[in-house]
Amino acid sequence: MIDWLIEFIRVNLDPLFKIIIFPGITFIMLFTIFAVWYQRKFLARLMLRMGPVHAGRVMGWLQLIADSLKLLTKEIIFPAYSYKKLFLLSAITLPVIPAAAIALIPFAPGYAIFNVKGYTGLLFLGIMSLYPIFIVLMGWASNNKFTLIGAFRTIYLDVAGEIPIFLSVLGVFIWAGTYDLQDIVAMQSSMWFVIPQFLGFIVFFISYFAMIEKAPMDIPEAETELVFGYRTEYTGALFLDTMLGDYINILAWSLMMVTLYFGGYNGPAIFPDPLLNGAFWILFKLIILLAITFTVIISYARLRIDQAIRLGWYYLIPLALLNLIITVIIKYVVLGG
Amino acid sequence: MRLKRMDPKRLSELLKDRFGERITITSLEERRLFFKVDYEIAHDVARFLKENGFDMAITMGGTDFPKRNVIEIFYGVWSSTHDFVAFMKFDISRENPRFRTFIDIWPAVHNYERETWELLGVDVEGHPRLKLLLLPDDWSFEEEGYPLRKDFDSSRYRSPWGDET
Amino acid sequence: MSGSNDYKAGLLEKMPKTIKKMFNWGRSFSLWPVHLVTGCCSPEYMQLFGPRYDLERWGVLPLASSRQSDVMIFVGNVARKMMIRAKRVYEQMPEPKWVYVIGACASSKGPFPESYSLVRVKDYMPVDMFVAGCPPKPEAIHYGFLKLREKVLNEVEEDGSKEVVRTT
Amino acid sequence: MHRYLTDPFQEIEEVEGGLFKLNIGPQHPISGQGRFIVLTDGELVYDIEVDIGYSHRGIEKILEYKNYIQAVVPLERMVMLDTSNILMGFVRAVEELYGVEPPPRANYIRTIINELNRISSHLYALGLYAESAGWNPAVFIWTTVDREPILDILEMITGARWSHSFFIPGGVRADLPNGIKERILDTMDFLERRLEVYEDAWIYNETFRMRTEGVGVLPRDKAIEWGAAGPSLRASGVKYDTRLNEPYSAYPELDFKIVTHTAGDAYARGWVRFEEIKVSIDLVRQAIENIPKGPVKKALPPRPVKQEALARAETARGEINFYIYTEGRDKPYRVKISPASFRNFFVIEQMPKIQEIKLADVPPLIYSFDPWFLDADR
Repeated sequence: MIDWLIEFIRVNLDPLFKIIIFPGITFIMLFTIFAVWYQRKFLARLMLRMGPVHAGRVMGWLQLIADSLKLLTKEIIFPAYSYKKLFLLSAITLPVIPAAAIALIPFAPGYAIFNVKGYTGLLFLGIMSLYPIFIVLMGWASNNKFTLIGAFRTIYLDVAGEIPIFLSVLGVFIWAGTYDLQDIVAMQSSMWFVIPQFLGFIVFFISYFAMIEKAPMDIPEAETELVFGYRTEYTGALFLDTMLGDYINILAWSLMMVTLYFGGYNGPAIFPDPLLNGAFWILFKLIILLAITFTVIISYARLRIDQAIRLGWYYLIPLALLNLIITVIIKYVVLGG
Repeated sequence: MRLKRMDPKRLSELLKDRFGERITITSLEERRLFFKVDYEIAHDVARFLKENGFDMAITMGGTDFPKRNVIEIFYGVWSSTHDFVAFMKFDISRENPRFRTFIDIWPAVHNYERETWELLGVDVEGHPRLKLLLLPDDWSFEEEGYPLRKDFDSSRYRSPWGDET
Repeated sequence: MSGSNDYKAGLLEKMPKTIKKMFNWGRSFSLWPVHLVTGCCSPEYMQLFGPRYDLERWGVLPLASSRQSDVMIFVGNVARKMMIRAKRVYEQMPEPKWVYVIGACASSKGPFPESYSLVRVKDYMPVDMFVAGCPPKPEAIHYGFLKLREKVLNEVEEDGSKEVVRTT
Repeated sequence: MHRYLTDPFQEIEEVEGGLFKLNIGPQHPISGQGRFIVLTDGELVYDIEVDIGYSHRGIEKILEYKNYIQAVVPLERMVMLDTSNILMGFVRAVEELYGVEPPPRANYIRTIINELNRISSHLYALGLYAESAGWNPAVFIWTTVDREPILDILEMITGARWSHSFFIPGGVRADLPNGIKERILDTMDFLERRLEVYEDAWIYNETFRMRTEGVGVLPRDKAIEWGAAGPSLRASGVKYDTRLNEPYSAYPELDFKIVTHTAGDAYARGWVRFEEIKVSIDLVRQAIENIPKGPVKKALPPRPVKQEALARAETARGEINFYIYTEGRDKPYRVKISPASFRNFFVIEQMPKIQEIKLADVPPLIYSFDPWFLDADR
């Protein structure tokens, strides 16, 4: 019965299903809600607390629904002397960017929203590099000193984090010999790229925190200095929107890490259907990765912006370049292409 | 310059030698020396104390004496060398309360002098930042007066009980 | 003063009762207090978010900014100088919003009746919940939050239905 | 540089030569009941001005209406975390006025409560300090739960978690309850275990040291000149602690050392606090082991024997001193309180003059001094 249903969907409603259900809007929304809940519960356990309990009776699973319902009906305030159109539009556009990048990630062999062959890896990086621009616009349009400093810090952090992360991804491209994400995942069925690209993975993992703007690199929204950073002035539904953008950004980068280094959808077949199997494994890896991320978030103090830039330029970029050289030597000299 | 460690008694003798009759030792204890000086020599005494190792001001304030018609200003200074407190007091007139600042001698009294200015209504001449420190922004000295003066009326601020407003 | 009610009514008035109930449920589980520390009950208020009392179980998440919060909290005594800013913070908060007063000082000047600097919150803004005590124990503040939650859930208006949670 | 450009509210823009005036507080995650006006150029800080008075209550005026027993209640509210140490200064001043020495058992009970309060206050301060350095609130939350056993003990002894009103001139209100000794010793063991965890996770954490080492260096001579108090003074290498320099309560009979550090930076100030917790644990153990038997309070004579007294005590934030002038009634004529935070705020204001500070350094700088606004405001 289920097989038939999946077959029916695949034949008749494939593009629509992908965009609306999985891995499209519904999946992204649900996973974002899950990720916030997961973070709150996970961090609470590390702080010896319970986290949300009573909303929804079982482990507070409806907590984020309650928060969203409340935020949706809150008043929306436009600060005085703010650039209202930009204030609104940049916030609305923010979640779209990482969501568009997720369209390129394969969830099963030959199964991605934007199902093309070719330069998808580069396209992913290109789309994701737009994300900070909208943060800067948000911070600038709010007419608030805290948001403006947050926006500037985003630019600094972007310079410190984006170059090493792109260089480390380049190592994977060279190792795989292709820019295509689907090919890259397919090549990892025998060995995950985290083993040959371990140095690159280290660089990716550290820069990852700069890109998702979480501690120890949550410098743009440094709570103790800048309240909420660039999103200080957003209220109600718009605040929900910016938080959504934040977590979809985390989702996109985490998916990218799983895809590049941990074999994407590859895994032992426990479901007969390749889509179910791929989705299961990718989500499984994602949840483990998020747990590691949250543990790192709680374990370190925030770096200063100059320390973050120094980390990026003095350590990460040389490491990434070293990784490139080693990759080229091993691939073309030792293994002979 | 290395100072020789002394006790309050020795300091009182030194002060007597230097300033003679214009200084009155009111109380001499194991770790305290309370004394009273004329306002005219207060700064000289302060400088003398500073030279003799009394480097950290630990308290400063004023007391209102309507009966004697004076305001008494006091400075408490601790010495990191001698490890006791010298407590200097002097009187200024209540009608025209003003004295020159001691910031150049002990910078730490900066905020104390500001506080004395606003709570006691004493004009501190030469102070770089005489503006409200503790009192609310809408405080009016004409209507509400200076809180630490003895004629200040606190009863007007007493809140009514219960729900009456 | 009545802005709070207007907005609540304006947005949810025409909706069916079930939808209204659903949104009220959402609000009741998501009361985010603003971080405005006015007085000395703050250590006790902080203990509330620690493991022993853990108010986050009820969805109460202490937030940094006034723009995203729902509950204005007065933690302890409120001086005149602070009240000017507190009013401003209250105006910055988006509707709907509630005011929760913790401690005897903020309610009635507590142990400082003759103080020339303290004021009572109820003279300046509508208050939804008082908790007495100096300082109130975390259990009491917790109970006050639950009472406030009930108020939000059942849409009790603040006029004429002030509740005082008595402790000790 | 325009140094003192304050107005009550931040206007639309007040940029002078590309300088920002940032208002940190009174509604801000790191500000307590105060405001820090930070003059910045992007990330560089040129000036910090501390605006206090947001919780001013006029305690000095209120005390003029109260007799020495009634004065205990408003005074305690100055620092809710550290009520007994604050009260210690006042009680000492009154005892000096009346020429009364408390009984030895009362002295030991006072010492135990003082040190428990100090541990609780230092834990709170260190938690906030970690949070100000950009930590996720985990450390702060840990300190809240580690404070609870101390608060339980205090509740057993005095009947209140924070505001004990337990010290009165001439002794303490009541004797220790039964079974408190085992309870205290157990809690001290528990705390020592927790401190080991803190050392691993936090005090010697690399990112924490990166953020705080070399920030806000306060040289020894400046610390004395500007009047820094308490752990801030000791972190600059001044060997000064009122508990030893002006012995009171049971401290002269107990064996302990002053914790000092020579670096004088923000990390050193935090480190001194952390080590002082260990000293306090040791002191509590010694005091509870050696506590003598006897009465716990003494009646005051009808008239004070002295006219004025200056008493000092070491609170968790530093020295507090009380100058009391009386005209022989049961009420003080004038009480001058000079708390530690009031002095430390002045030091914070002076910091940008001697060292380059970045915007991200401001919260750790402020919280390394452990400010408590109600303390400064009175």
